[in-house]
Amino acid sequence: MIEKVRPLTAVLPHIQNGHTLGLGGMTLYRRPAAFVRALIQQKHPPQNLTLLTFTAGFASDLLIGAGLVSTVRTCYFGLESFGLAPMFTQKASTDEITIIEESEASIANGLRASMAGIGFLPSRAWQGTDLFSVRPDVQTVIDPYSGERLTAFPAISCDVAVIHVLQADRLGNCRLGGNPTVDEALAMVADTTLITAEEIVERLDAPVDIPGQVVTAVTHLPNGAWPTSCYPRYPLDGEEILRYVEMCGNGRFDEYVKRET
Amino acid sequence: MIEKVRPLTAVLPHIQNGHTLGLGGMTLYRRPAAFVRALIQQKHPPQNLTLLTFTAGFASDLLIGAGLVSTVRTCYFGLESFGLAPMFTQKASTDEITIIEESEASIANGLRASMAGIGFLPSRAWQGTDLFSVRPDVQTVIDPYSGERLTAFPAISCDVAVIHVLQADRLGNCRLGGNPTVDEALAMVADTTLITAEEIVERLDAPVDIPGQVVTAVTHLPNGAWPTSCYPRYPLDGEEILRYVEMCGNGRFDEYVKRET
Amino acid sequence: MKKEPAYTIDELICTCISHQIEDGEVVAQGIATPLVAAGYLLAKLTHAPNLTFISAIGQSLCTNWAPLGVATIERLWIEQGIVTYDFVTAACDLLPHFGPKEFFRPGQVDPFGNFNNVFMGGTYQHPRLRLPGSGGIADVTPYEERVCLYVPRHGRHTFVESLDFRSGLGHIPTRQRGSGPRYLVSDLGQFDFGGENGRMRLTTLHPGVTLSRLQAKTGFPLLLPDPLPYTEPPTAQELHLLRDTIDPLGVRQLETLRGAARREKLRQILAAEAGKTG
Amino acid sequence: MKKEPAYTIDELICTCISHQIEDGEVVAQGIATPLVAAGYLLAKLTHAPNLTFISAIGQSLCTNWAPLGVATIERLWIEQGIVTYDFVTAACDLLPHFGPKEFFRPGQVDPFGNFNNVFMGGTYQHPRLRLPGSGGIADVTPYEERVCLYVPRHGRHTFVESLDFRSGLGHIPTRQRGSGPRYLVSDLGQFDFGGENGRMRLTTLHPGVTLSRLQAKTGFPLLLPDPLPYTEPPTAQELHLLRDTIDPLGVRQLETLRGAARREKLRQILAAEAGKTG
Repeated sequence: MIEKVRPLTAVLPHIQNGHTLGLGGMTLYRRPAAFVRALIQQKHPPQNLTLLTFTAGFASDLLIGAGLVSTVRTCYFGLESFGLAPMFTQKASTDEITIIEESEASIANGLRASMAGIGFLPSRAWQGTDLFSVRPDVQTVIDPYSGERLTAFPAISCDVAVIHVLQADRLGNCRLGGNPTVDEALAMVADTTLITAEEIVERLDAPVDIPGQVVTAVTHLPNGAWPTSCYPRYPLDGEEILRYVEMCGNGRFDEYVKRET
Repeated sequence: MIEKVRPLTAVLPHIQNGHTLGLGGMTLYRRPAAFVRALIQQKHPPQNLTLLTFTAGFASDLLIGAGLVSTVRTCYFGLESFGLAPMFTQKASTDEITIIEESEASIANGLRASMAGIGFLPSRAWQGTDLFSVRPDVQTVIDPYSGERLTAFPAISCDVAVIHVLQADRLGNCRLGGNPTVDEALAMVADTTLITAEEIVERLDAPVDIPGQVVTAVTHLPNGAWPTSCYPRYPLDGEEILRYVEMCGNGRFDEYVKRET
Repeated sequence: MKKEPAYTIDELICTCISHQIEDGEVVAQGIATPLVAAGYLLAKLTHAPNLTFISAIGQSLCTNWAPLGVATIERLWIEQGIVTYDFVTAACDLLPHFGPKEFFRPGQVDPFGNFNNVFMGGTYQHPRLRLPGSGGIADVTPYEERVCLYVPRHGRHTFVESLDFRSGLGHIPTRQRGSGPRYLVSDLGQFDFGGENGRMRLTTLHPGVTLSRLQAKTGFPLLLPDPLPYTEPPTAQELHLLRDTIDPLGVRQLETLRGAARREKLRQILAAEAGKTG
Repeated sequence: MKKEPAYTIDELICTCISHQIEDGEVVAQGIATPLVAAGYLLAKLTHAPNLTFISAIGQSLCTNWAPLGVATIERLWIEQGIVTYDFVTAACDLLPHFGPKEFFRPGQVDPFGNFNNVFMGGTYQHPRLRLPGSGGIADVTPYEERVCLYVPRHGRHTFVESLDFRSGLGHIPTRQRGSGPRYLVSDLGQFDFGGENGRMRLTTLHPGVTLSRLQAKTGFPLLLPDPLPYTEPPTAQELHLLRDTIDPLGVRQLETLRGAARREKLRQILAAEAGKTG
């Protein structure tokens, strides 16, 4: 048996300066928040990360606020009914971060192309919009049957993905618990896939959502998604997210992050 | 509630001369065998069908033997350890049927393109093989990022799909029971999707495999896959398949089909 | 003495959304759009019992439903889904396949229903206000036939002659497929895009709204009907369903409130939810 | 008095397949290939405990296993899978992603490991013998690195100088990615493709096979090693595992038997399975 359980201190160093870091979950659900806090609170946290995440929310905003991120790839960055993501919104108008504008289709097709090992996948998305003006790298391709011009979404790669899950076993098999987001694909395309899990069991039965074959290491982090949710174990902690929004609004991000140690 | 339960006699007429008929399941597993027998035994069965099926086996061989099929689209036509499919193998060397040579990737990508409503999907499959010589319709496309030549598998359409399932409810939601094959995609792309079910219940709980939204009608046909399997309800009936192979080998296909009435 | 209003603006918007839904349709809803969710559910409980929802949260097809929440909304969508897809499948295969009707909330919208959820003011590199992003809007608006819009706070910052960025495709001559928006509802009125080249037209003014107020809050000249009809207010049954059955916590109001008032409402909802589940 | 053979040819082929497997690999297997399944399981139970199987039947990733069957084989793969994919996902995403090691059984194979499972003799429109088709062979051989072949009945109809159709891509100069076959085992010997331009070479002759018999049954001149080694026979432990643990019913023999003998073996297996489950 290939034992994959590792302590948090052993997996944090996987994330190096300049890496593309993929975060699992979406907006306020099943985000690897505890891992992100630990990453920030290291003595020498990694710098110039490219943050890759389907939709960005609480955990992503922490990374931005703490200055680890130089580039953002996401299709939505916000806190749902709790409003704009405060640190992202502040820094997005500065030169501190570069945004690689994405959409659901560009990330979904990019991950799928990457899984299949091909350079692109075609789609009707983006045709006619201004997205091409801010993504001059994105090419088009002609459907050889109809002559229709389609968007050729490029494959997306990822150095390290961090995904919080409900349950994992010692082989790295994971159960997401509902709300799968794009985590199955993200786990597959990342060079290194790190799992933080509410619970680690000896061996999960079928069906799992992420097979251990694509997992590098599993770390036990109960409440590891808090204050985002980990269905069905706990819902999002809205009071805590409000507190975050209000502290950031008062310029107290550093204090908020410190308090969490 | 949109009630979708229909008797067999009401759904058989959906299949008309010249239609592309998709069959669910694979080789000897969860094939709509009872539906196929009923289709053949009609007074005026449909003619010149194009048979579309991921892998073809027992039920497909019945359709070929009975002369309903003029064109075959599949990536494998055989009876696994029971040997070649006798009627297909006989007629494949004649002018009676035309074969549209497929592979796993051409059908999978074709169905997926059709689901997405686009004309093609790119793949590394087929490059360098002779498949293009027998499928001159299949084009290639250049990856605009790497310059690599990829196969552009065309979208596959289907007039009527017939899929046998373990359980269905009155709204058309279906549970396949395991061994999903390509049936979820087939159900989605077909203009008309007919389900035959071992069991019909008032309402299935989540998760289902095929949502009722893509289902036209559901017909109660217990043992409807026999002699192919319907996991976990019954395994394939190998003795019956051997009997079929031996009768066909002795030129007694018509007698075999008649006996089944 | 001030007269108690028979309904609030969020309720009127929900009712207008509900009236745009036809029975048997597949409808999609995005992130943090409780006015839309409440409107869809109102349709389901009145004239559209065979409605199917595709929810962004949980990526499921749902025919069942449950009352709205904030902290509980994920649970609701996950548990009501009859089949759940991962979001790669949803974005690549299912949304293009079903081409659902969907209500989007634009950050900016132009007279032809093009819209923007990426940034407002300044430049893309240095925006005055960065918005959350296009989500799936830039994906589906190029091909969907049944796009609708809603604006909870009608104003000149939203209704603009010219967009800062077009992430949602409206009525433009070069469109290859699908259609620009069919319909828009704001807190001031209802609109279609039946003008020349798909230009926005007022179809009804909400009760109590004056034309001059509407035009003052719109950054371009509006095409007007003559005579000027008013929006039908919600019926007693619709109000009852919204208030007591679909959304007793008032989650829908989060889209019409701002700043401290919105946070206060959030706290109330969260407390009520905690009381229920704890 | 005839000497009882210590092992049968199916057992030798299974053992050779097993020896090609490395621990930790992902291996795939096609439809009706029990020799391959038995070989993989033998590897798993000896030197490769961390093997992962991708099964065509059930489309699952399996790390567990169960003894082989015919009527029961679907149940086995479905129930051993830790995660099951639909075949669209498997063919489009997973097989390209994992690029598993896989053993294919060619209808024809040429000296450079190109092979054919579509038709033999005549023309494509009017073949002498139509074969089942290419399955996934034409898909994965253009990019996979670890393709292997096996031929249960070595003969000139299979080992041909020139194919009637190339559905499996071998060692050809125009190949863009991946590799032609690395290895081939038949009932007569083991082969690699280490000759010039990837030409097939005999590496070991099976015990009891003469070189002249091998060459007579091969439709092209073979590159030969000097001196000529013989294949290691199965060990007692390997034979025990194959016969008593992996495949007590002898399903693997279905690939080496023909016609009436194969049907008779099938009946025996089906009867034994019915006895167990009934």
